[in-house]
Amino acid sequence: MPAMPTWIQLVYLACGVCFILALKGLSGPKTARNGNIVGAIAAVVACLTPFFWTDLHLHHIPLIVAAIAVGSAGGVYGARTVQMTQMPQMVALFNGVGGGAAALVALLELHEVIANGGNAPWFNLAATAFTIAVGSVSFAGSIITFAKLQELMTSRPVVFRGLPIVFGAALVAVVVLAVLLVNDPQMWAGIVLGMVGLLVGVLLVLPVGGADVPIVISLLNAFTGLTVAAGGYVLSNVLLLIGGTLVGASGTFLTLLMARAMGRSVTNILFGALRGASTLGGGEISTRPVKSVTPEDAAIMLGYADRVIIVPGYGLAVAQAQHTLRELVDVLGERGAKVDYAIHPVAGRMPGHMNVLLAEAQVPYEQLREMDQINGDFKDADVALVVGANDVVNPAAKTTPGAPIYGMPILNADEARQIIFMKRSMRPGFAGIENELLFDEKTSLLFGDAKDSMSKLLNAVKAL
Amino acid sequence: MPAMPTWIQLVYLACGVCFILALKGLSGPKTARNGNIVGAIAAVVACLTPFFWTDLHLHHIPLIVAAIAVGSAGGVYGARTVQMTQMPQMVALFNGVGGGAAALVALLELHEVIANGGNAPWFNLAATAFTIAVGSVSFAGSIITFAKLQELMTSRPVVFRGLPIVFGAALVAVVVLAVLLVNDPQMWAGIVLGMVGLLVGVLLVLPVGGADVPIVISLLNAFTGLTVAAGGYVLSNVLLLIGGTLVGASGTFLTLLMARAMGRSVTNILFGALRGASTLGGGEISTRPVKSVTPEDAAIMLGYADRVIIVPGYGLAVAQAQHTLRELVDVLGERGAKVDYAIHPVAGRMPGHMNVLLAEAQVPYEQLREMDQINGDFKDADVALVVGANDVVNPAAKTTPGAPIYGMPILNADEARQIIFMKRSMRPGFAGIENELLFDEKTSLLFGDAKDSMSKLLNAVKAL
Amino acid sequence: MTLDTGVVWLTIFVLSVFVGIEVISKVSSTLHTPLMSGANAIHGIILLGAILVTGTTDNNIALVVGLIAIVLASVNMIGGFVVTDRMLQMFSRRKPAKKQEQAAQKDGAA
Amino acid sequence: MTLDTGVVWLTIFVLSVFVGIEVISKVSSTLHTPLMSGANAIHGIILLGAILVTGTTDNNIALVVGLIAIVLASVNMIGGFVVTDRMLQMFSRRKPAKKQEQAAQKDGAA
Ligand SMILES: NC(=O)c1ccc[n+]([C@@H]2O[C@H](COP(=O)([O-])OP(=O)(O)OC[C@H]3O[C@@H](n4cnc5c(N)ncnc54)[C@H](OP(=O)(O)O)[C@@H]3O)[C@@H](O)[C@H]2O)c1
Ligand SMILES: NC(=O)c1ccc[n+]([C@@H]2O[C@H](COP(=O)([O-])OP(=O)(O)OC[C@H]3O[C@@H](n4cnc5c(N)ncnc54)[C@H](OP(=O)(O)O)[C@@H]3O)[C@@H](O)[C@H]2O)c1
Repeated sequence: MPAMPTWIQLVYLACGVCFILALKGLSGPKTARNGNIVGAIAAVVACLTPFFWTDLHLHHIPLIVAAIAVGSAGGVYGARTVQMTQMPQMVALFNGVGGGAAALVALLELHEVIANGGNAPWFNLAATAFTIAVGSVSFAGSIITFAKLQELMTSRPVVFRGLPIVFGAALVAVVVLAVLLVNDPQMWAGIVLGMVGLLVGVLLVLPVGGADVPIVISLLNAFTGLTVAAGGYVLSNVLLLIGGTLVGASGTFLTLLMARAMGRSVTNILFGALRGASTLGGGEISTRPVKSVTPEDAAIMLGYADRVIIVPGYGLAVAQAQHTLRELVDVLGERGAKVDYAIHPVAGRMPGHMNVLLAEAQVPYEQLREMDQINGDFKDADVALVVGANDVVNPAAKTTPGAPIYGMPILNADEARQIIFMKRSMRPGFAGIENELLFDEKTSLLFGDAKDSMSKLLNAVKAL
Repeated sequence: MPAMPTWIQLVYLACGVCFILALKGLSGPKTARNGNIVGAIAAVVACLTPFFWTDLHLHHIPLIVAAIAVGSAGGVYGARTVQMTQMPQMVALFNGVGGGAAALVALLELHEVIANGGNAPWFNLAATAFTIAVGSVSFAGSIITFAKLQELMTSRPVVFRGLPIVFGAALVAVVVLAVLLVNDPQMWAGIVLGMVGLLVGVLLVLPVGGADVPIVISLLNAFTGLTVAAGGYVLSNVLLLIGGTLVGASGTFLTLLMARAMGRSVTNILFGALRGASTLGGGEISTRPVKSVTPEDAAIMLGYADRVIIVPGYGLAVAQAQHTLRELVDVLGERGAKVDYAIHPVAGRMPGHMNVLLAEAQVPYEQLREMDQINGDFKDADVALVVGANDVVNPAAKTTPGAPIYGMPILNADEARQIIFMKRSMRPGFAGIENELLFDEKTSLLFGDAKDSMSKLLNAVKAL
Repeated sequence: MTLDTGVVWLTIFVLSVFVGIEVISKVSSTLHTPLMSGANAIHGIILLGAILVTGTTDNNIALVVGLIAIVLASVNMIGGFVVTDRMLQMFSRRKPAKKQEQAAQKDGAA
Repeated sequence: MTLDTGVVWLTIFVLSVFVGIEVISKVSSTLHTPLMSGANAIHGIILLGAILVTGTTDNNIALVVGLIAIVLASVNMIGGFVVTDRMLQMFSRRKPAKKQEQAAQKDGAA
């Protein structure tokens, strides 16, 4: 490539600043949308520069434009049609293709280096190898993640005998190939490195249980960021370096934040299954007696309550019952009750996911209350209606030091005068431990798929 | 200078990271001291590198070491002996000498450039001119600030007829000289530029009133940071660039934060006097009747109160009454009263200054309450004891839209059952406006120098 | 220039790490999902790299690989920004509420 | 290296500006004074520059000016860190309190 004109360097710097402003904007509720738009504009502007960089003599312009058009059309289609409940898999997919693109770009750059005699500084080649390997890991890992969440395959941890050994061997192969590549750049080594990277990605994500997948998505997102940063170094492109690093750093930070909010460690999530510890709920179904109620009984409890707090969770998202729930809340509101939603930070399938789902169901913002705001109100609530949530109200987090969720802050649903649980069975939640609250004498269980029972409940309340 | 060895570049980068960590540490109560130490170690390590950079063939080592020893001894002596009340002038002085050093370094670099034929890129010369000019402004401005606060000169705004014209002319001269320097580097132009810079610094600070000086100190601090950053560019030294920029950016941000906490704008502070608006209290002494009490009367009010809130302010610092105050609080505590200090963010002579003063007087941390924490408690207080504070309890900030402090958050001393004001006269506070609270029927005034009346009050309480 | 090329890149990298972490360290958990998705879109800037390598190659296989990379990167970048905007739009749309709500209710939320 | 020297410095400058602002944006007002004084000490790093120019000059006047700069910069740097530490020491010293307090009281606070 010819020397980069100063104006392009300055444009890239400006775009880098826009990316910073975009992230900053995205982290505040009022500025989020503008932040995203600023980032998008900067990205588009940056991608236009090659077409105006005359010394570059860009070839294949029609093909490139066509490829961009195809990709954009696909992206926009996906982005427009995806269900909000499927957001985690969408993010995973977008992330994966980004990682794949980075790996391919690095392979092409390797090809270029070899064509020019293979005399690149060792650090450049190391960065190339890093981009190829980690980009492939990110691609394959994200695709598996997607398949798990989209239920194209089982979401249970997939472990087979010898997995740790295969995984270890693949990691060794990555290192060996990378060293080879640095010493003597060869195309075959790059391609094999990419393929082993794919294998590592698959093996990394297979043993992770469905509920842990969001953490993995966030981690792979950070990986892709670092890959793009390394790609920026390889291509001597400062914007890729800045943009990729920003995402890598903030993504890593966000991953740790999430893991802490769930009371888990990232290594435990990633390697727990390899070490034999199951990361999905054990599924031990309790046979202790519980109080089960009909939708009609539940409707009476709700219909005559003055203060109701809804605790939505993972199961609500799975059942897609949020729209019906919102209708129920409206009806209760019309009957004079004060109703709020208590949002736990890790309720749902990814952090903050409940907020998106309830926003989609057009639940007014004022009814959504964050954990810290609402936790004091439960003691004055007549009914806490727990819909498809479990771990986020499990008192074991406070009382049982050995429990996997011990230390995770929970919603104090146990302080409400009555608790109604809507779930399908006595199976435990993601953490795989019994929820003492289910056996509390204040608790009534309304069994059935959340969407189903919710419509019955709604009708019963309307009939009161 | 010869090419910089890679290890030195990496050391500088590591030191830059330490500066970031230092600032980060300094902004949290638990990490502050370690943060400062990390910064200090990095600075010392960085300053040792020239002695180990063999290709540099550093000359005059004994002289340099001696100069460092002299400067360090002076710095340590000043730092060890300064009274906490004099902290603003100490910061100003240290800041000023830093700015001066930067200006001198830039002059020397200019000399070097000229000796080598004067062929430097224009941007380098512009940065040199910037460093010389702004460094001088910072030096002279800080010295005047020091003199004002140390009462080596009047702390009232000094304005003379034609000041705006002289100031404007000096600014024009700076620009002209800088342009000259960039076009044709000449030593005389640099020296004159420095001298005009000194003049600008003096003229900038002279018209600023004593109470506004802290803002100016903070601003000059940021200026010096930027000067050092520009110096880093001139010397091609990345550590100076990073360190200086960090201080420049955070200092500017801090200045705006402070100005906002005082409900003022920075331009208004700097140029208010030039435009004719006085920035120091008008000093109009009210003749409206007030209730004045003797120390004995005040002692009775305090001695039998169950809940007392102390509001310390600027006058407490001036009078250095904080140690006696602490004794009084201890005695009241022994008598069974619950006593707290309410700390307004801009009470004292610089932001956060009250905290330092009371820490020095060994007031236990638990007794210090920030504005937001304590404001709800005033309504339950038997006595609010206002010591040398005025504007920070002036209800005009809430009630009088035209007042200069309108919109500044204040301490709700007016909600206490009784208010005792310790001040010397009926003169208004810094903002120069009457304080309606002085005339409130719940208010008693205890006139006299705070230290004086405080000892009397202490003895009277002990005698109860 | 007194700095080695490698050190320059390292410096920019290190500073970007700090910016990346500090800038989002105050995010509320409400915004975790859109933030993740927006950050995801930002690394779609690999599209720029893909365009540059594809447009400067003369090898046919490389061209094909490059075009695939461009397609993938465009999906990441454009899709990411669009889906983030769609989510954030939902957040802002519900503020006025009430009237729209009742309208939506009549439409019948299935 | 595809970057111009000027752009490199500009990039480092811009990133440092963001770091500088973000890193202190959560500071509580309690710490304003020590933060200001600590930041002040950091720009004392001009001492490094002063040493470099002074140690590489052969001109006598320049030497004298350089030595003055070194003295000034050392005052800034060393004095700044020491006084900041002194302040922060006071902050931490008072936590255990009570007993020390009464001792200090007997010494008689003048
Ligand atoms: N949000 C995140 O970022 C994130 C990421 C990873 C992991 N996690 C973890 O996920 C858990 C989230 O807690 P949570 O309380 O929301 O969920 P949970 O503890 O996993 O409980 C979900 C409950 O929903 C019920 N459920 C599932 N499908 C349902 C359906 N169609 N209809 C009705 N009920 C249904 C399940 O019981 P039945 O099977 O009996 O119906 C289960 O008890 C936490 O442990 C958290 O650490 C969260
Ligand atoms: N902290 C900062 O960063 C900062 C910086 C710049 C400006 N300011 C401004 O300074 C003001 C601070 O408010 P404040 O309430 O603390 O102070 P203030 O409003 O200036 O009032 C100080 C009071 O102390 C009295 N006083 C002065 N010397 C005294 C002595 N030796 N003994 C007894 N009393 C004495 C004065 O009254 P007499 O003259 O009658 O004794 C005056 O009323 C605010 O307006 C703030 O905006 C603060």
